[in-house]
Amino acid sequence: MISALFVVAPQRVLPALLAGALVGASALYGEGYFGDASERRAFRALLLCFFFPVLGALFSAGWLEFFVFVEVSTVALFLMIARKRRDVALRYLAVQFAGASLLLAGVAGATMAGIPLFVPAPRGLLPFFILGLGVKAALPGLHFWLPEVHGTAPAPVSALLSGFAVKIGVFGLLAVSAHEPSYLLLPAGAFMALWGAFMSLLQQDVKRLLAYSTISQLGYIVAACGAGTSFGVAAALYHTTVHGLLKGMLFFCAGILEKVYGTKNLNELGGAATALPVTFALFLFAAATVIGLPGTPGFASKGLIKGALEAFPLLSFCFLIANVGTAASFFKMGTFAFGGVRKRTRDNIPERLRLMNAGMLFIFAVLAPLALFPGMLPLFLGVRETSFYSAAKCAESIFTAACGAVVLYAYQKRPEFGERLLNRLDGRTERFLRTAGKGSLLMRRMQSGLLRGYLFAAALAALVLMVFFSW
Amino acid sequence: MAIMSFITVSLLFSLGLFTVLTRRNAFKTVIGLTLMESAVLLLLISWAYIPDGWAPILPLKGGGVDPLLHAFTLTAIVIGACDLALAFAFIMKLNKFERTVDVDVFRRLKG
Amino acid sequence: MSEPLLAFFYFFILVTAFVAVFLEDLLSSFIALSVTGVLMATVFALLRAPDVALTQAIINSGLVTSLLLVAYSQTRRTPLPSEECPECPFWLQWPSAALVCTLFAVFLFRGLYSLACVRELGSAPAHFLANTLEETGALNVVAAILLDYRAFDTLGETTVIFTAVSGISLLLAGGRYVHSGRGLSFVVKRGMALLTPFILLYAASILFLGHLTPGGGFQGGSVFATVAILICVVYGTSFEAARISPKTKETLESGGALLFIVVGLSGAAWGTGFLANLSGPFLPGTPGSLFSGGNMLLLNLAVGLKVGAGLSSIFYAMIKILELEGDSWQS
Amino acid sequence: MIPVLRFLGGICIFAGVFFSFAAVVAILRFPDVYTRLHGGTKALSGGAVLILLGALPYAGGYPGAIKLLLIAVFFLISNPMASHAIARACHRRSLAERALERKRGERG
Repeated sequence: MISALFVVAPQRVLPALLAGALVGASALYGEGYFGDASERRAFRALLLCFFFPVLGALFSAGWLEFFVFVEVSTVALFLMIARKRRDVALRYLAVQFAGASLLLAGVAGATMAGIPLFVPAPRGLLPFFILGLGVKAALPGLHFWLPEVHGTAPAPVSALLSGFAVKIGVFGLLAVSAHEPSYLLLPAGAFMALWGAFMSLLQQDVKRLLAYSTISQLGYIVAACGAGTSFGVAAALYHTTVHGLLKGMLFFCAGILEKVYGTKNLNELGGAATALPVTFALFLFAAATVIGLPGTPGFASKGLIKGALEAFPLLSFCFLIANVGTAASFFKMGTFAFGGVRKRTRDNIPERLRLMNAGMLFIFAVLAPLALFPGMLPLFLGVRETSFYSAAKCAESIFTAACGAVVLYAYQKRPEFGERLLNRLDGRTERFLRTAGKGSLLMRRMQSGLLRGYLFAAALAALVLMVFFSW
Repeated sequence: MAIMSFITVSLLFSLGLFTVLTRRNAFKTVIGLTLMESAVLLLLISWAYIPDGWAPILPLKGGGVDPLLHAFTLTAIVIGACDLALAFAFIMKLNKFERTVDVDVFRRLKG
Repeated sequence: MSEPLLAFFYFFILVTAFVAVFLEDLLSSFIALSVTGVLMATVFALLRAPDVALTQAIINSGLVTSLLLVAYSQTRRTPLPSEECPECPFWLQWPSAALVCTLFAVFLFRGLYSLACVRELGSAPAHFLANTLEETGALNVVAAILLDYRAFDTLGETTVIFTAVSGISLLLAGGRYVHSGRGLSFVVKRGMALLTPFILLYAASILFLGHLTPGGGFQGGSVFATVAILICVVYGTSFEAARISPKTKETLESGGALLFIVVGLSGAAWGTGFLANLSGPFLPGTPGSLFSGGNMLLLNLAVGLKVGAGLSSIFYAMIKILELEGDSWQS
Repeated sequence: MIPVLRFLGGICIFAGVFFSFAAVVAILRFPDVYTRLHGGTKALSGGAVLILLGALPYAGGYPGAIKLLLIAVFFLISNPMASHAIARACHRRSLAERALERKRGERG
């Protein structure tokens, strides 16, 4: 019997469209971002190496195909990061493959039981799936790699990572989750939203700020997955799409700032609004979308998620607070980077700035119809929702934004407090990473590069297997 | 008969493995690989043999031996020869850069 | 087939293999390896596998040895690494490796021994033996399996050959070719001129009678490649390059691949599927005659072109650099 | 007739085996390249051809016998040719002289 390798369904097409839009925008942006022609060529090639496995993963019918395609796309991302920072890329690959080995255990079980995607996995396999996919989706505790990698990768690669690579973990979580509320994912989502918003408010590095904001927004999506209703799935996919696109846009924006001013530090930036008017306008739109101001697609998707989580009032409250933090952090980014006086007069605006702005405009063009017709995508996913713009929702959204402004003002009064907190937290993460890196050091020593040594290991392994199976 | 073949096969394979493990000369490595490949071919053919069977050329005068394994072995020989040729090309190319055929020197793959 | 004879050959296979491994002199080990290959071919013939024996004799002990010699003469071996490696980790010293390999042999034998049973034909081989004549019209069952029942695999195999040839050409590209070989002496040239037509005839008979007798595209093509190599060595590369230029070889190889695919597609066009033989547009013919077995003759030709041109291109690519060094080994 | 032929064939094969054995001894015992080549080629040509001739009565019919004869003829052409090429190459590079000098150096 021949079973289909690939399946087409609305919940698969939507992420695929997201991937297509994001990859197209990255290609456009990368043309402007990379100064060197050979860099550009390599980026183009690797972009395709990323795109096609991703499509394969999104449309694959079985878990094994999904797994293989996802890991191939991970390798493509690794190569993209490695062209800039090799050590960070290796750490990314190590973390991802550690997760992948866990995922493989779950995938093996699911494949043997004949369970395809979007059929709830048995309870015994769920821990493997949650841990394995959690590394990709940056669930709390497994998110430690994300800020560093997203912060150091080249901007278009960060956009791909933050816009899509983490979403594929979420896609896997959607595909494995049961049709009932999961009391693991719901609190995890709330925690991620709060933690991410809090940390992003503390950051001084633009890209790390965006990375933590990604964790925060992923919290919304994970919680919507955990709701376990088809409404929740639709809300999660909707927010995935919107957030993926606009996070791509924000990373593009950060990349432009980095290119123009030569720094990512918010304290050293300033006054970019007059220097880069187009970028500033697009940033305003993206920030408004992230915060969820009325009239943006982010408002609709967050409203949908709140609708999906109506049964859990505590969670809704958590998200309200998280939204305040998000608003504060993006106000911070706006005022520090774009507002104020021009701190550095190093206005070497690259010639290819227009191409970079075109990448952002491309995403804007994709997002704009979503803002005008917020009910379109949910309808595509089979959910009819008409009351996007109720007065209460609008008021709530504007209220949280205002609260964010107040929080930022309060934070500004005591900047050294935030810095101290940040240092302490970052130091802890650093220490954790170093401890975790000890294991990989051992592997590195075993990996001597002596070809015969590898063969010896293989022969020994074969011998052990033979001894094991003959008794 | 089969026992004899199995003894030869296991000895030949281990000899090839020993060669690849202990010799540093790339040509010796190739010799070891060839021996391992030969062992596998011998195993396949001796496994295909059936006592009192005839070669698989029609018309048969009795029972025949297993022609399917013969076809596999044939494929394996041709592809093995191509692999070896590729290995020689690699040795020649690496020799051009490193000026040696010592496999321990070829450690550039170390990450 | 007598068991003592087989035991004798097995013993000598092991002895020559040991010699090939433990001799210090590389050239001698190559010769010993070649002898191992010939003995293997004899064993295959004794084990009633004439096709495999032919292939082994031509490719593994003939062509591979010549390639080995070319690669050996091409590489600089100064300083030759000593086999002992004091700075290597202890597990790569010979005692531990010998221990592991001995254990490996013991357990391999143990595993194989548990397989030993009274052998009977599986259902697929029995089917092939019983129905090859009426289903394909060929007499050589192995050729029928390769070119009819599993023809798609053979297409894949030719692709592997193509990949290997391209890889080798890519690796060894770059040096400009200098025609410098003058070839061997007059006696050898005349003798070669006398022998070449017969070798070509032999190759053609192996190639075109592949569906009737042991042989086929792979073996015939390899003999053609051997002829090219012999001409290269005896008359010098410039003569060979003038007679059959690398471009011609490329064309021949591509033509072989194209022929294979066209034959396959004709079956598809007929409506019975890719590489369909008798169910497609091909006729069985009278069994035992040259024009029998449907498309097998054409496929043998295609494979032979591919293998012959491919292997001789490999040799050519390797010897090209040798000539460039100016150190001609033929004089 | 056939038994007589087979008996003669057997004698031929035994003679051929003897010659081949002599060739092996020659290659092992003779001092330098040329003498080894001499012993090897001559004795091996004789040995192999004698074995092929001896196998004629056992070939089972004319087709097999003609094939064996053809093999013998080609052997007679190619074997001297190959040894000629080897000897010539040795002469060009004066391998034998070099080996002799090395041996003398070891002794002295």
